Parts: sequence; structure tokens; C-alpha cells
Amino acid sequence: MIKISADLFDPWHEVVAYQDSAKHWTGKFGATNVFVGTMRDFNDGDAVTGMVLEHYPGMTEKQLEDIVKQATRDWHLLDALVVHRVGEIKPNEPIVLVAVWASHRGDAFDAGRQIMEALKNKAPFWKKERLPNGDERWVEHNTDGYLRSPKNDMSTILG
Amino acid sequence: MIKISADLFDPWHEVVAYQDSAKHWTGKFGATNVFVGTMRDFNDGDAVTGMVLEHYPGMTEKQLEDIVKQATRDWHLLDALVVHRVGEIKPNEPIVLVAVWASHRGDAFDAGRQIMEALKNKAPFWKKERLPNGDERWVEHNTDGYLRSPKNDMSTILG
Amino acid sequence: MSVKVRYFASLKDSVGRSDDMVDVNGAVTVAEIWAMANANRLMPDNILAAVNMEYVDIEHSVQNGDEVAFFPPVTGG
Amino acid sequence: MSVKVRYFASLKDSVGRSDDMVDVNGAVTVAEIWAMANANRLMPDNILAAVNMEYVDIEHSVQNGDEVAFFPPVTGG
Repeated sequence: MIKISADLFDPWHEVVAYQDSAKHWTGKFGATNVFVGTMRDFNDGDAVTGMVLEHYPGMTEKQLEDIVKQATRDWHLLDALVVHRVGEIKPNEPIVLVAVWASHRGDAFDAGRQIMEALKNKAPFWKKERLPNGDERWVEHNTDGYLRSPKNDMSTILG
Repeated sequence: MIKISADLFDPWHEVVAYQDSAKHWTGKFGATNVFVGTMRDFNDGDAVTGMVLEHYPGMTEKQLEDIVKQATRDWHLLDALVVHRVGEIKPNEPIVLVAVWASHRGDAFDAGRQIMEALKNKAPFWKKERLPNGDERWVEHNTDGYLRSPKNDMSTILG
Repeated sequence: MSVKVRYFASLKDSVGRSDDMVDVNGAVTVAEIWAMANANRLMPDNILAAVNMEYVDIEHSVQNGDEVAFFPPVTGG
Repeated sequence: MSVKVRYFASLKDSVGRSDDMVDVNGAVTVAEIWAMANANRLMPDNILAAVNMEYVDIEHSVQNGDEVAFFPPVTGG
């Protein structure tokens, strides 16, 4: 399920409520991976007092649905939930939740990360940060989520 | 923090309670990755009605602490929480929770997965499953959490 | 034919509008739609374009009634 | 010297005991501790061994007062 929320949401409550509503896979899921992105009170070395999250209504939902469908084709998943905040956001508030349920942990980790990277690269959201002096600035681009992962030598994470 | 629990625990409540208690990194974490392993009602093709989880008190805690320390050396983490159930467990009850908090999502995903794989390989826990006919059987080994990940061709997960 | 053009985020600020209606005759590409709507402004290098809410490259041809959108790199999550 | 030996999980079931006390003279390895405690039983191939709650290989030498543990592959998580 995809949800775009203009209101503060509690990611852990969302996970529990969704899981409890999905009685048809109760007892079938062994592995749940949840990622929560939270607004920090600093970015690029500066204090940040808030942000506004703009999106492209319609296209955002469409892209997120495609992203989840792709993950469902690539990995064995029972279900997935994506919730993303829009509008005015304050530090320490959750921005994004990606939760996936699978039988096995490898699928849960891989699918959760794939959805999150695709969301960062393709879902039409834009952040405008508010600085303590009242200035506003658009965030220019997202960083690579695999930046510190050993791309060429996977031995660390592949054991 | 490491917790071994003989009682049913609520992983989402544990995450919230721990996060709320850690006021020194409020506003500093941008990325939380949570893995929850849940007991399924089947395994290896058979229905399973319950299990007993044995551990080696003292060594289990020591190994888990070493695993978390190693993840803290390998990735930029703010904190980590590991909770593992022991004793009598019923289907649909959580067995393990691994939660990590970081500034950036790459560290959160990599560290969470590394802790989970190390736990599966090193932490002295053993599962004995109970079958519908009353028989019991020891689970013989854990499977590789990277089994379906493209080990040799990382393009899918490394984008 | 008539094509709706939309701008988002920092591009909306720099263009100074959130949308345009462009009337065109015959075959036209996304890049040409930009040029018609923004006669005095080159398309920024890192711009992303969508037609009917799907990503396209700027040589994609536009049909009557399409919604064309231009926006900077996305920064959600 | 005196060494405590512990068994876990399916190994505890097959050995039929949860622990032993072994008295030894002089230098001794983990493998030799197994042999002294289980005279009629070869050590299973896939066994894991720990001394004082740290993993060791079976040629690791044991000191007075050590706790030696043997167990099958772990299956937690």
C-alpha cells in the first residue's frame, strides 16, 4: 500500500496497524524489514529548523506503485507498505516509512533497500529547508545510499 | 543495548521506548533500519505448532555485544538495539529484533543486515520445533541470508 | 493541439509559474514544448521531464491533451 | 587441574548430559577434553567449541578453571 500523508504519522503504529489488518498472511511472514527516514536538525553542516516537502500529486503515487511492483517481481515478498510525508515538517518527525514482509530475511533486506533507493531516485518529491535566520533553500540532490558500501569489494557485507 | 527475553515482546514498542529514552541523539538520526524475525507456522514444508529456543547464558550476550561493536566499527551508527526471545515460542510471535540508528540510510541498511547475519551465524541460540503430531525436532542450521542476493552480479542491489 | 505544462520545486521558482498551456500545430517533442513555453530561457542541464506522469527523455513526442512536466532532481525520502 | 565441560541443544540430547567436570594433568587441548569426557564417542564433524564463551578451534589449549562448551551449529534469529 502507498500512502501520501500531509499529517504527522507514527511509523511504528502504521506498521502494526497494517500488519494486523493483513490476516491472510498472519503466520506466513518470518522477516520484516522497516526503514524510517526522519528529519534531522542539521544538513550539509547547517542547523535546519524545518522543511516543506513538495510533490507531484498523481505522479508520485504512480511512481511509488511502480517501484513496489518492481520489488515484488525481483524478490519474494508477501506485502509492502510505503508512507511518505508532504507539506510542513519539523525536525525529529518521520518523513518516510518503507516496510516489507517476506518469508525469508534476504528478500526482506534486499527489497526494502531497493524500494528505498528507487524512491530516492525516482519518486517526485522535493525538499525545501528552512534555516535559523529565516532563509529557505531547496535541497539539490539526494546522495547515493550505497556510498559507503563496498561496491567493488562486497566481502564485508556478503560475509 | 542487548536484551534476552523469556517473555513475549512487542518489537515496535521496544523501538519506540528505546528511541524515546535516547534523548542525546534526538534530531541527529535520519535513518532507522529495523529487522524483525517472526515465528512462522510452517518450516521446511511442515506445519509447526511451536518452538523452544535454547541459548548459552553469558556467551550469547557476549557474542551479541561483540557483533554490535563490530558493526559500530564498520559503519557510522548512533546506536543499536538487539532483542532476542528464548524459551517457549508460538507462531506469529517475534523472535528477534535488530534496530539501528544512523545519520544516513546506507549505514543503517548495511549495519542492520551485518548484525542480523552475524547473529544468525555466531550467537549461540538453538531452535527445537514442535510438530502437530507432538514430535519435536532440532533445526539443523540457518540458511544464508544472501542466498537470493546477486553475489556475483551486484548490479540489481547496487543500482 | 493543446498541451498542459507544469513546473515543480526550484524550477517553478525560477520559471516564475507553476503551469502553462501551449498551443501547437503538428508533431512536437518535449524539448520543443519547453522552448515554446520558455522562449528566453534554455532548459537547465539536469532537468527531468515527464509526460502523463511517466519519465521521458526530452526527444519524446507529445500528443494532444498530454500533460508535460519539468522538474529538478528529486529529493524525497 | 579441573575443567568444566558443557553441552547444548541436540548435542546435549545425544551426549545425554548437560555438563561434565574433567580432571587433567598438564597441557591439554579442547579436542583432548572432548575425548576424556566422551571416551566412546567421536566428536561430531560440525561441532562448534568455545572456551570461556569465546569461539576456539579444537586445538586451542585449555587452562585450569576454563569452561569448555560444545554445541551444534547455531540456529537463532
